[in-house]
Amino acid sequence: MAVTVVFIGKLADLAGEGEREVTAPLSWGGLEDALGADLAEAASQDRTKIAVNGAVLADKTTLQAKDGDEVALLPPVSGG
Amino acid sequence: MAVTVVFIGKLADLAGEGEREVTAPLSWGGLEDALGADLAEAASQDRTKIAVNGAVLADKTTLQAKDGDEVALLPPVSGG
Amino acid sequence: MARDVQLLNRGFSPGKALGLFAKAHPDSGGIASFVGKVRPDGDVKVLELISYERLTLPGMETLAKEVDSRWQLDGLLIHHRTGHMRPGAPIVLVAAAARHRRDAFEAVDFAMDHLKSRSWFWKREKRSDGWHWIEPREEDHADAKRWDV
Amino acid sequence: MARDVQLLNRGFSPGKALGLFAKAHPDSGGIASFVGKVRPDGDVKVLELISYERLTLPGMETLAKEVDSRWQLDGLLIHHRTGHMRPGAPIVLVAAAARHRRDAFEAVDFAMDHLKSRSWFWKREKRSDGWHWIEPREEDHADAKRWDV
Repeated sequence: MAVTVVFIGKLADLAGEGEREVTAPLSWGGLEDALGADLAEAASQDRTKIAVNGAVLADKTTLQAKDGDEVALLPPVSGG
Repeated sequence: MAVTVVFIGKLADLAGEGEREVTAPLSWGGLEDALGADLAEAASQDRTKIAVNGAVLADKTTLQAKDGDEVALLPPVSGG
Repeated sequence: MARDVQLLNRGFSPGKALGLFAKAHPDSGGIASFVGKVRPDGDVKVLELISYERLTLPGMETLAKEVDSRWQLDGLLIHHRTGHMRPGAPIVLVAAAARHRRDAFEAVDFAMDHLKSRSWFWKREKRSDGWHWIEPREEDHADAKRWDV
Repeated sequence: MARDVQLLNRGFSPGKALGLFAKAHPDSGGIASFVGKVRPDGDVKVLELISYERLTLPGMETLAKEVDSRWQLDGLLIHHRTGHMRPGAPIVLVAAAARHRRDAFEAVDFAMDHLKSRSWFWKREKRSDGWHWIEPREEDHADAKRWDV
Protein backbone atom coordinates (compact mmCIF):
# COMPACT_ATOMS: atom_id res chain seq x y z
CA MET A 1 0.00 0.00 0.00
CA ALA A 2 2.41 2.69 -1.21
CA VAL A 3 2.56 5.85 -3.30
CA THR A 4 5.84 6.70 -5.07
CA VAL A 5 6.83 10.32 -4.64
CA VAL A 6 9.23 11.49 -7.36
CA PHE A 7 11.50 14.50 -6.83
CA ILE A 8 12.60 16.40 -9.91
CA GLY A 9 15.53 18.77 -10.42
CA LYS A 10 16.52 20.83 -7.42
CA LEU A 11 13.85 19.13 -5.31
CA ALA A 12 15.81 15.88 -5.75
CA ASP A 13 18.87 17.73 -4.43
CA LEU A 14 16.84 18.87 -1.44
CA ALA A 15 15.40 15.39 -0.84
CA GLY A 16 18.77 13.73 -1.29
CA GLU A 17 17.07 11.10 -3.45
CA GLY A 18 15.11 10.79 -6.69
CA GLU A 19 12.05 9.13 -5.22
CA ARG A 20 10.54 7.89 -1.98
CA GLU A 21 7.78 5.44 -1.09
CA VAL A 22 5.10 6.76 1.25
CA THR A 23 2.00 5.10 2.67
CA ALA A 24 -1.18 5.14 0.61
CA PRO A 25 -3.65 6.76 0.47
CA LEU A 26 -1.99 10.17 0.30
CA SER A 27 -3.64 13.59 0.65
CA TRP A 28 -1.95 17.00 0.44
CA GLY A 29 -1.72 17.13 4.23
CA GLY A 30 -0.31 13.62 4.34
CA LEU A 31 2.27 14.54 1.71
CA GLU A 32 3.41 17.59 3.70
CA ASP A 33 3.77 15.39 6.79
CA ALA A 34 5.69 12.72 4.87
CA LEU A 35 8.12 15.22 3.27
CA GLY A 36 9.45 16.95 6.36
CA ALA A 37 9.73 20.71 6.88
CA ASP A 38 12.16 21.80 4.12
CA LEU A 39 10.61 19.75 1.32
CA ALA A 40 7.07 20.58 2.47
CA GLU A 41 7.95 24.27 2.35
CA ALA A 42 9.37 23.87 -1.18
CA ALA A 43 6.36 21.80 -2.28
CA SER A 44 3.91 24.41 -1.04
CA GLN A 45 5.46 27.23 -3.09
CA ASP A 46 3.20 28.53 -5.86
CA ARG A 47 5.71 27.69 -8.56
CA THR A 48 6.05 24.05 -7.50
CA LYS A 49 3.57 21.85 -9.33
CA ILE A 50 2.36 18.35 -8.55
CA ALA A 51 1.51 15.66 -11.07
CA VAL A 52 -0.28 12.37 -10.34
CA ASN A 53 0.56 9.69 -12.91
CA GLY A 54 1.61 12.39 -15.38
CA ALA A 55 -1.44 14.63 -14.91
CA VAL A 56 -0.62 18.03 -13.42
CA LEU A 57 -3.03 19.11 -10.66
CA ALA A 58 -4.67 22.50 -11.11
CA ASP A 59 -4.90 22.76 -7.30
CA LYS A 60 -2.37 20.62 -5.51
CA THR A 61 -4.26 20.70 -2.22
CA THR A 62 -6.84 18.43 -3.89
CA LEU A 63 -4.22 15.63 -4.04
CA GLN A 64 -5.73 12.16 -3.51
CA ALA A 65 -3.21 9.45 -4.42
CA LYS A 66 -3.82 5.75 -3.91
CA ASP A 67 -1.72 2.63 -3.88
CA GLY A 68 0.47 2.37 -7.00
CA ASP A 69 0.15 6.04 -7.95
CA GLU A 70 3.18 8.14 -8.82
CA VAL A 71 3.21 11.66 -7.38
CA ALA A 72 5.83 13.98 -8.90
CA LEU A 73 7.03 17.24 -7.34
CA LEU A 74 7.96 19.60 -10.14
CA PRO A 75 9.97 22.78 -9.69
CA PRO A 76 9.55 25.56 -12.30
CA VAL A 77 10.68 24.28 -15.68
CA SER A 78 13.83 25.81 -17.06
CA GLY A 79 12.96 24.99 -20.66
CA GLY A 80 14.88 23.12 -23.32
CA MET B 1 32.44 52.81 -81.14
CA ALA B 2 29.66 50.54 -79.76
CA VAL B 3 27.36 50.09 -76.78
CA THR B 4 26.19 46.58 -75.93
CA VAL B 5 22.45 46.44 -75.22
CA VAL B 6 21.50 43.36 -73.15
CA PHE B 7 17.95 41.99 -73.15
CA ILE B 8 16.80 40.07 -70.08
CA GLY B 9 13.96 37.61 -69.66
CA LYS B 10 10.91 38.20 -71.79
CA LEU B 11 12.60 41.19 -73.44
CA ALA B 12 15.13 38.73 -74.89
CA ASP B 13 12.17 36.76 -76.30
CA LEU B 14 10.82 39.96 -77.83
CA ALA B 15 14.23 40.96 -79.23
CA GLY B 16 14.89 37.45 -80.53
CA GLU B 17 18.42 37.75 -79.14
CA GLY B 18 20.25 38.20 -75.83
CA GLU B 19 22.18 41.29 -76.81
CA ARG B 20 22.78 43.72 -79.61
CA GLU B 21 25.56 46.19 -80.47
CA VAL B 22 24.44 49.73 -81.16
CA THR B 23 26.40 52.82 -82.08
CA ALA B 24 27.91 54.92 -79.28
CA PRO B 25 27.20 57.36 -77.76
CA LEU B 26 23.66 56.33 -76.85
CA SER B 27 20.94 58.51 -75.31
CA TRP B 28 17.39 57.43 -74.35
CA GLY B 29 16.08 58.76 -77.66
CA GLY B 30 18.84 56.96 -79.55
CA LEU B 31 18.03 53.73 -77.72
CA GLU B 32 14.33 53.96 -78.64
CA ASP B 33 15.30 54.48 -82.28
CA ALA B 34 17.76 51.57 -82.20
CA LEU B 35 15.26 49.15 -80.63
CA GLY B 36 12.37 49.45 -83.06
CA ALA B 37 8.72 49.97 -82.13
CA ASP B 38 7.85 46.86 -80.08
CA LEU B 39 11.00 46.84 -77.94
CA ALA B 40 10.92 50.64 -77.53
CA GLU B 41 7.35 50.37 -76.26
CA ALA B 42 8.36 47.63 -73.78
CA ALA B 43 11.44 49.59 -72.70
CA SER B 44 9.40 52.71 -72.02
CA GLN B 45 7.01 50.95 -69.63
CA ASP B 46 7.32 52.11 -66.02
CA ARG B 47 8.17 48.63 -64.76
CA THR B 48 11.05 48.18 -67.20
CA LYS B 49 14.31 49.35 -65.67
CA ILE B 50 17.60 50.20 -67.34
CA ALA B 51 21.07 49.56 -65.92
CA VAL B 52 24.34 50.94 -67.27
CA ASN B 53 27.29 48.74 -66.33
CA GLY B 54 25.28 47.24 -63.48
CA ALA B 55 23.99 50.56 -62.07
CA VAL B 56 20.22 50.93 -62.32
CA LEU B 57 19.12 54.37 -63.54
CA ALA B 58 16.63 56.22 -61.35
CA ASP B 59 15.33 57.96 -64.48
CA LYS B 60 16.01 56.03 -67.66
CA THR B 61 15.50 59.06 -69.89
CA THR B 62 18.83 60.37 -68.51
CA LEU B 63 20.65 57.50 -70.27
CA GLN B 64 24.08 58.52 -71.59
CA ALA B 65 26.10 55.45 -72.62
CA LYS B 66 29.48 55.61 -74.28
CA ASP B 67 31.71 53.21 -76.20
CA GLY B 68 32.23 49.97 -74.26
CA ASP B 69 29.28 50.48 -71.92
CA GLU B 70 26.74 47.73 -71.30
CA VAL B 71 23.10 48.83 -71.21
CA ALA B 72 20.67 46.24 -69.81
CA LEU B 73 16.91 46.28 -70.29
CA LEU B 74 15.32 44.70 -67.21
CA PRO B 75 11.70 43.55 -67.02
CA PRO B 76 10.07 43.33 -63.55
CA VAL B 77 11.92 40.76 -61.45
CA SER B 78 10.03 37.60 -60.63
CA GLY B 79 12.12 36.85 -57.54
CA GLY B 80 14.10 33.78 -56.58
CA MET C 1 0.65 15.47 -41.32
CA ALA C 2 3.75 13.39 -40.59
CA ARG C 3 5.07 14.15 -37.10
CA ASP C 4 8.46 12.92 -35.88
CA VAL C 5 8.82 13.73 -32.17
CA GLN C 6 11.75 12.25 -30.26
CA LEU C 7 13.33 12.65 -26.85
CA LEU C 8 16.97 11.57 -27.24
CA ASN C 9 19.32 10.58 -24.44
CA ARG C 10 22.41 10.42 -26.66
CA GLY C 11 24.19 12.78 -29.04
CA PHE C 12 22.65 13.23 -32.48
CA SER C 13 23.49 14.83 -35.82
CA PRO C 14 21.02 17.59 -36.77
CA GLY C 15 22.41 17.63 -40.33
CA LYS C 16 21.67 13.95 -40.81
CA ALA C 17 18.20 14.19 -39.28
CA LEU C 18 17.44 17.21 -41.47
CA GLY C 19 18.64 15.39 -44.58
CA LEU C 20 16.32 12.46 -43.84
CA PHE C 21 13.45 14.86 -43.12
CA ALA C 22 13.98 16.61 -46.48
CA LYS C 23 14.01 13.22 -48.24
CA ALA C 24 10.76 12.29 -46.50
CA HIS C 25 9.07 15.44 -47.85
CA PRO C 26 10.14 15.82 -51.48
CA ASP C 27 6.93 17.60 -52.44
CA SER C 28 7.11 20.48 -49.96
CA GLY C 29 8.05 23.87 -51.33
CA GLY C 30 10.18 24.71 -48.34
CA ILE C 31 11.74 23.50 -45.12
CA ALA C 32 12.48 25.83 -42.23
CA SER C 33 14.60 24.58 -39.38
CA PHE C 34 16.36 25.57 -36.21
CA VAL C 35 19.24 23.87 -34.40
CA GLY C 36 19.96 24.94 -30.83
CA LYS C 37 23.30 24.08 -29.27
CA VAL C 38 24.91 24.30 -25.87
CA ARG C 39 26.48 27.74 -25.94
CA PRO C 40 30.19 27.62 -25.14
CA ASP C 41 29.79 30.43 -22.62
CA GLY C 42 32.55 31.26 -20.23
CA ASP C 43 32.80 28.76 -17.52
CA VAL C 44 30.19 26.10 -18.41
CA LYS C 45 31.70 22.62 -18.63
CA VAL C 46 28.58 20.47 -18.84
CA LEU C 47 24.87 21.16 -19.31
CA GLU C 48 22.41 18.65 -17.92
CA LEU C 49 18.83 18.54 -19.12
CA ILE C 50 16.49 16.53 -16.92
CA SER C 51 13.22 15.20 -18.25
CA TYR C 52 10.33 13.49 -16.48
CA GLU C 53 9.18 10.47 -18.42
CA ARG C 54 5.47 10.92 -17.77
CA LEU C 55 5.40 14.55 -18.87
CA THR C 56 8.26 15.50 -21.17
CA LEU C 57 7.65 13.42 -24.31
CA PRO C 58 3.84 13.59 -23.98
CA GLY C 59 4.23 17.37 -23.69
CA MET C 60 6.33 17.48 -26.86
CA GLU C 61 3.68 15.44 -28.65
CA THR C 62 0.95 17.80 -27.48
CA LEU C 63 3.04 20.71 -28.76
CA ALA C 64 3.45 19.00 -32.16
CA LYS C 65 -0.33 18.52 -32.36
CA GLU C 66 -0.89 22.18 -31.59
CA VAL C 67 1.60 23.25 -34.26
CA ASP C 68 -0.16 20.92 -36.68
CA SER C 69 -3.51 22.53 -35.95
CA ARG C 70 -2.21 26.10 -36.27
CA TRP C 71 -0.27 25.88 -39.55
CA GLN C 72 -0.58 24.09 -42.87
CA LEU C 73 2.36 21.72 -42.82
CA ASP C 74 3.41 18.62 -44.72
CA GLY C 75 5.73 17.48 -41.94
CA LEU C 76 7.06 18.46 -38.54
CA LEU C 77 10.15 17.20 -36.73
CA ILE C 78 11.01 17.85 -33.08
CA HIS C 79 14.11 16.14 -31.67
CA HIS C 80 15.24 17.15 -28.19
CA ARG C 81 18.13 15.95 -26.09
CA THR C 82 18.06 15.01 -22.45
CA GLY C 83 21.04 14.11 -20.24
CA HIS C 84 24.57 15.51 -20.12
CA MET C 85 25.91 17.67 -22.95
CA ARG C 86 29.19 19.43 -23.64
CA PRO C 87 29.43 23.00 -24.98
CA GLY C 88 28.76 23.01 -28.73
CA ALA C 89 26.60 19.88 -28.61
CA PRO C 90 23.19 20.07 -30.29
CA ILE C 91 20.24 20.22 -27.87
CA VAL C 92 17.29 20.61 -30.17
CA LEU C 93 16.32 20.38 -33.82
CA VAL C 94 12.95 21.60 -35.07
CA ALA C 95 12.05 21.42 -38.75
CA ALA C 96 8.83 22.09 -40.65
CA ALA C 97 8.08 21.24 -44.26
CA ALA C 98 5.31 23.22 -45.90
CA ARG C 99 3.91 24.32 -49.20
CA HIS C 100 4.17 27.95 -48.13
CA ARG C 101 7.25 29.52 -46.60
CA ARG C 102 5.44 31.52 -43.91
CA ASP C 103 3.78 28.41 -42.45
CA ALA C 104 7.14 26.64 -42.15
CA PHE C 105 8.83 29.65 -40.51
CA GLU C 106 6.11 30.36 -38.00
CA ALA C 107 5.71 26.70 -37.04
CA VAL C 108 9.42 26.38 -36.19
CA ASP C 109 9.50 29.74 -34.43
CA PHE C 110 6.46 28.86 -32.31
CA ALA C 111 7.72 25.37 -31.44
CA MET C 112 11.12 26.75 -30.37
CA ASP C 113 9.56 29.47 -28.22
CA HIS C 114 7.39 26.86 -26.54
CA LEU C 115 10.25 24.39 -26.04
CA LYS C 116 12.54 27.05 -24.57
CA SER C 117 10.15 28.25 -21.90
CA ARG C 118 7.21 25.91 -21.39
CA SER C 119 8.39 22.39 -22.03
CA TRP C 120 9.02 19.91 -19.22
CA PHE C 121 12.77 20.20 -18.85
CA TRP C 122 14.92 21.17 -15.90
CA LYS C 123 18.42 22.36 -16.49
CA ARG C 124 21.64 22.67 -14.58
CA GLU C 125 25.14 23.73 -15.53
CA LYS C 126 28.41 22.48 -14.18
CA ARG C 127 30.87 25.31 -13.68
CA SER C 128 34.26 25.26 -12.01
CA ASP C 129 32.51 25.83 -8.65
CA GLY C 130 30.00 23.01 -9.13
CA TRP C 131 26.44 22.54 -10.39
CA HIS C 132 23.93 25.41 -10.73
CA TRP C 133 20.21 25.12 -11.48
CA ILE C 134 18.99 27.31 -14.35
CA GLU C 135 15.65 29.07 -14.59
CA PRO C 136 14.16 30.17 -17.92
CA ARG C 137 15.29 33.55 -19.19
CA GLU C 138 12.79 36.43 -19.12
CA GLU C 139 13.40 36.76 -22.86
CA ASP C 140 12.19 33.20 -23.44
CA HIS C 141 8.98 33.85 -21.51
CA ALA C 142 8.38 36.99 -23.53
CA ASP C 143 9.01 35.08 -26.79
CA ALA C 144 6.45 32.44 -25.87
CA LYS C 145 3.86 35.04 -24.83
CA ARG C 146 3.85 36.45 -28.37
CA TRP C 147 1.76 33.47 -29.43
CA ASP C 148 -0.86 33.58 -26.67
CA VAL C 149 -4.28 34.48 -27.95
CA MET D 1 30.60 38.47 -39.54
CA ALA D 2 31.37 35.61 -41.94
CA ARG D 3 29.25 35.89 -45.08
CA ASP D 4 29.02 33.12 -47.65
CA VAL D 5 27.06 34.33 -50.67
CA GLN D 6 26.96 32.22 -53.80
CA LEU D 7 25.11 32.17 -57.08
CA LEU D 8 25.17 28.57 -58.31
CA ASN D 9 24.52 27.37 -61.85
CA ARG D 10 24.47 23.67 -60.94
CA GLY D 11 22.53 21.49 -58.52
CA PHE D 12 23.62 21.60 -54.88
CA SER D 13 22.95 19.79 -51.62
CA PRO D 14 21.44 22.09 -48.95
CA GLY D 15 22.09 19.43 -46.28
CA LYS D 16 25.79 19.34 -47.07
CA ALA D 17 26.11 23.12 -47.23
CA LEU D 18 24.26 23.42 -43.93
CA GLY D 19 26.51 20.84 -42.30
CA LEU D 20 29.62 22.78 -43.37
CA PHE D 21 28.04 26.02 -42.18
CA ALA D 22 27.33 24.50 -38.75
CA LYS D 23 30.92 23.27 -38.55
CA ALA D 24 32.18 26.74 -39.43
CA HIS D 25 30.22 28.25 -36.50
CA PRO D 26 30.68 25.90 -33.56
CA ASP D 27 30.29 28.72 -31.03
CA SER D 28 26.88 29.96 -32.10
CA GLY D 29 23.95 29.08 -29.87
CA GLY D 30 21.65 28.45 -32.80
CA ILE D 31 21.32 28.12 -36.54
CA ALA D 32 18.10 28.94 -38.36
CA SER D 33 17.75 27.94 -41.98
CA PHE D 34 15.37 27.73 -44.89
CA VAL D 35 15.54 25.59 -48.00
CA GLY D 36 13.27 26.49 -50.91
CA LYS D 37 12.62 23.94 -53.63
CA VAL D 38 10.91 23.85 -57.00
CA ARG D 39 7.36 22.92 -56.09
CA PRO D 40 6.15 19.85 -57.96
CA ASP D 41 2.94 21.61 -58.95
CA GLY D 42 0.69 20.21 -61.58
CA ASP D 43 2.06 20.69 -64.99
CA VAL D 44 5.48 22.31 -64.44
CA LYS D 45 8.28 20.29 -66.05
CA VAL D 46 11.20 22.71 -65.72
CA LEU D 47 11.78 25.99 -63.90
CA GLU D 48 14.35 28.37 -65.30
CA LEU D 49 15.83 31.14 -63.21
CA ILE D 50 17.66 33.80 -65.17
CA SER D 51 20.20 36.05 -63.51
CA TYR D 52 22.05 39.10 -64.81
CA GLU D 53 25.73 38.91 -63.93
CA ARG D 54 26.20 42.58 -63.17
CA LEU D 55 23.25 42.79 -60.79
CA THR D 56 22.24 39.43 -59.32
CA LEU D 57 25.26 38.44 -57.23
CA PRO D 58 26.10 42.05 -56.26
CA GLY D 59 22.45 42.40 -55.16
CA MET D 60 22.73 39.27 -53.03
CA GLU D 61 25.88 40.66 -51.44
CA THR D 62 24.15 43.96 -50.70
CA LEU D 63 21.31 41.99 -49.10
CA ALA D 64 23.78 40.04 -46.96
CA LYS D 65 25.36 43.31 -45.79
CA GLU D 66 21.96 44.69 -44.87
CA VAL D 67 21.08 41.54 -42.90
CA ASP D 68 24.44 41.85 -41.18
CA SER D 69 23.71 45.41 -40.15
CA ARG D 70 20.19 44.64 -38.87
CA TRP D 71 20.86 41.56 -36.72
CA GLN D 72 23.60 40.27 -34.45
CA LEU D 73 24.90 37.26 -36.34
CA ASP D 74 28.00 35.09 -36.22
CA GLY D 75 27.54 33.90 -39.78
CA LEU D 76 25.20 34.17 -42.76
CA LEU D 77 24.91 31.89 -45.78
CA ILE D 78 22.95 32.64 -48.95
CA HIS D 79 23.19 30.12 -51.80
CA HIS D 80 20.89 30.61 -54.77
CA ARG D 81 20.51 28.63 -57.96
CA THR D 82 20.27 29.99 -61.46
CA GLY D 83 19.57 28.01 -64.65
CA HIS D 84 17.24 25.07 -65.30
CA MET D 85 15.75 23.08 -62.42
CA ARG D 86 13.43 20.11 -62.14
CA PRO D 87 10.53 19.90 -59.67
CA GLY D 88 11.86 19.03 -56.21
CA ALA D 89 15.29 20.56 -56.86
CA PRO D 90 16.60 23.03 -54.28
CA ILE D 91 16.56 26.67 -55.40
CA VAL D 92 17.76 28.51 -52.35
CA LEU D 93 19.36 27.93 -48.96
CA VAL D 94 19.61 30.67 -46.37
CA ALA D 95 21.15 30.03 -42.96
CA ALA D 96 22.05 32.30 -40.07
CA ALA D 97 24.16 31.43 -37.04
CA ALA D 98 23.66 33.60 -33.99
CA ARG D 99 24.05 33.75 -30.28
CA HIS D 100 20.34 34.48 -29.86
CA ARG D 101 17.57 32.52 -31.53
CA ARG D 102 15.46 35.52 -32.52
CA ASP D 103 18.29 37.13 -34.48
CA ALA D 104 18.86 33.94 -36.47
CA PHE D 105 15.15 33.50 -37.25
CA GLU D 106 14.50 37.06 -38.30
CA ALA D 107 17.64 37.24 -40.43
CA VAL D 108 16.61 34.16 -42.44
CA ASP D 109 12.99 35.29 -42.67
CA PHE D 110 14.02 38.75 -43.92
CA ALA D 111 16.56 37.41 -46.42
CA MET D 112 14.01 34.96 -47.86
CA ASP D 113 11.31 37.64 -48.19
CA HIS D 114 13.79 39.86 -49.99
CA LEU D 115 15.08 37.09 -52.27
CA LYS D 116 11.56 36.00 -53.23
CA SER D 117 10.34 39.40 -54.35
CA ARG D 118 13.15 41.92 -54.77
CA SER D 119 16.22 40.05 -55.95
CA TRP D 120 17.44 40.21 -59.54
CA PHE D 121 15.98 37.00 -60.92
CA TRP D 122 13.62 36.36 -63.76
CA LYS D 123 11.71 33.15 -63.89
CA ARG D 124 9.91 31.02 -66.43
CA GLU D 125 8.22 27.63 -66.29
CA LYS D 126 8.03 25.02 -68.96
CA ARG D 127 4.58 23.42 -69.07
CA SER D 128 3.14 21.00 -71.59
CA ASP D 129 2.12 23.99 -73.76
CA GLY D 130 5.55 25.65 -73.64
CA TRP D 131 7.39 28.32 -71.63
CA HIS D 132 5.60 30.89 -69.43
CA TRP D 133 7.15 33.92 -67.74
CA ILE D 134 6.37 34.24 -64.03
CA GLU D 135 5.81 37.45 -62.08
CA PRO D 136 6.24 37.65 -58.30
CA ARG D 137 3.23 36.64 -56.25
CA GLU D 138 1.32 39.37 -54.40
CA GLU D 139 1.97 37.40 -51.21
CA ASP D 140 5.74 37.71 -51.72
CA HIS D 141 5.47 41.48 -52.14
CA ALA D 142 3.40 41.71 -48.97
CA ASP D 143 5.95 39.57 -47.09
CA ALA D 144 8.82 41.85 -48.14
CA LYS D 145 6.87 44.99 -47.19
CA ARG D 146 6.65 43.82 -43.59
CA TRP D 147 10.29 44.84 -43.16
CA ASP D 148 10.09 48.32 -44.70
CA VAL D 149 10.60 51.07 -42.15
